Amino acid sequence: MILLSALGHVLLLIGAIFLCISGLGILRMPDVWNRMHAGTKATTLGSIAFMLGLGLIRPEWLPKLLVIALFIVLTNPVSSHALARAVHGVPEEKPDNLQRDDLQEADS
Amino acid sequence: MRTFIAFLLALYLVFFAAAAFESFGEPQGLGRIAEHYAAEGFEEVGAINLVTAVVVTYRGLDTLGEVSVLFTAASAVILLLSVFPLGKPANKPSSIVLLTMKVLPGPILLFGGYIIAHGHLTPGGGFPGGAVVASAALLVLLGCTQEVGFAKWLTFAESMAGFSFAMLGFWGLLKLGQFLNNSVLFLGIPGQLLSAGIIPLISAAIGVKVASELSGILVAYRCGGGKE
Amino acid sequence: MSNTFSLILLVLLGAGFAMAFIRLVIARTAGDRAVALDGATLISVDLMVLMAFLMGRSMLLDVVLVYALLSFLGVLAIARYLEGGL
Amino acid sequence: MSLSLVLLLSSMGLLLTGLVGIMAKKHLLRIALAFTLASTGVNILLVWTGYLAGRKAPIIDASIEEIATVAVVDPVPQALVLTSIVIGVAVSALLVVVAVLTSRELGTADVRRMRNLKW
Repeated sequence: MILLSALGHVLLLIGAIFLCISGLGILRMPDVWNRMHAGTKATTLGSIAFMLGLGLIRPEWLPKLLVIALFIVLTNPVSSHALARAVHGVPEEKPDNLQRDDLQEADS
Repeated sequence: MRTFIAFLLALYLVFFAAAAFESFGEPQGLGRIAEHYAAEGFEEVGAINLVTAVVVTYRGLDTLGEVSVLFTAASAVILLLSVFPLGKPANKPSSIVLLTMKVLPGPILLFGGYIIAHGHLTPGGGFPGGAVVASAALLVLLGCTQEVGFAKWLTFAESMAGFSFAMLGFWGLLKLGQFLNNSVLFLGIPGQLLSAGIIPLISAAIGVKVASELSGILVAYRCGGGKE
Repeated sequence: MSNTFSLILLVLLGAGFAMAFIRLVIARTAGDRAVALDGATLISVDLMVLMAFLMGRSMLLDVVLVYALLSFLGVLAIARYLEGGL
Repeated sequence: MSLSLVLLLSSMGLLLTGLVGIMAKKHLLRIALAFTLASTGVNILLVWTGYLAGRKAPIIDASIEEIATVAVVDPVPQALVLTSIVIGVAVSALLVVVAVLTSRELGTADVRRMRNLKW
């Protein structure tokens, strides 16, 4: 029991650090694609770790927290994907050092 | 300049309002009516959630009026959009988004039903649950490129929900001589799902009504009002 | 959960949310703003879960789920609008 | 700085922003947006009138140990706000429809250029 609670605390700390870093990435990354990278992957991992950690500390909350985590896992990549396709059509969002553009070739 | 004058004017209005509110002074406790609700509502109504108890039973007549205000606004939107349709062609979303729009509305509907059914136990009830159900409709409409199938059922569901709300009120009037009396059904043990008299039924009626009106607005935005 | 630990968590999440929100304010294009909004709402979902935990009321998790659902739909609607799908 | 003051200040700020937007902006959709901001401020103000420091949400479950009259905040403003939010959504939907149709009819969404509204 103590062990599970300690593991929960560690997971909580990991999740919070990941969320903080993703906020930093959203603020500091150079262009919109990098910011999307920071704002999606790090927040998804951080949210899962956060929910799992809280669920280990308080086991009777685990089902609802797992539902929230499942919802985030299902929806967060989809919204980020739709945003990426939307931003792809905007010319001024194109990064300067673009090497190849697979979506452009697939569309044309 | 224009913004500055508007800012001064708005500042005057807001300070006036703030002064009026400050003159009430810091409240020391609940008011007389709220104290009655907090003290007696648990036994009188049998609902844990006092907000739902106030919305559905104590102020149930007001809620009936507010639902009709909502109905008026929604029908104005639908009327305007069916006379002047927005009518814009939409492109197809990508396949990942399309798959999400097939998979996710089911769980969202389930969650909306959960919120509506637990209106007397958790923060929720007819209004938020109806909004969640309407968000499932929004998810379907974001992906569709032509007319949707559920649009022709919305009017029927909306009128049936309004009718049953009024009928539940008249049931109390006939049986106990009081419109929307909660004790026409058994009150049960507070805290269980099947308790609190007719609150779950009225929550369901409000939920269906709000959901069908909000999705009616969304369908009208998307497809131009429908064919009346 | 001790007091200090919850304070650390609150500060970390609050700093993340504040940084994402600054990007939301200073962004130049609409897509940029939508990306920042996506990140900020996800961080605030975790902040709300932490608040519910500190208050000790599990019913507040329903509110969190509704908030997550509405923020997802909002970002998806913005994306579809920018794509020309609305 | 208490939570009550935070609620009051944020509601006043939203109300101020909304009123300035309604009066000073020229684009119809921005006016509609400012209207929703102002209505959010009013909703928070209504919640603030029922707020009592240190009390909990008015749901009587196991986490409330004392008698309910000294443990919960006022439920009546929250019930008002619950209905007012949904009605605000419908009203702003109506506002947006009127704005879009007006701008299409007159060819502009700028309030200053709408000459033939004066009759």
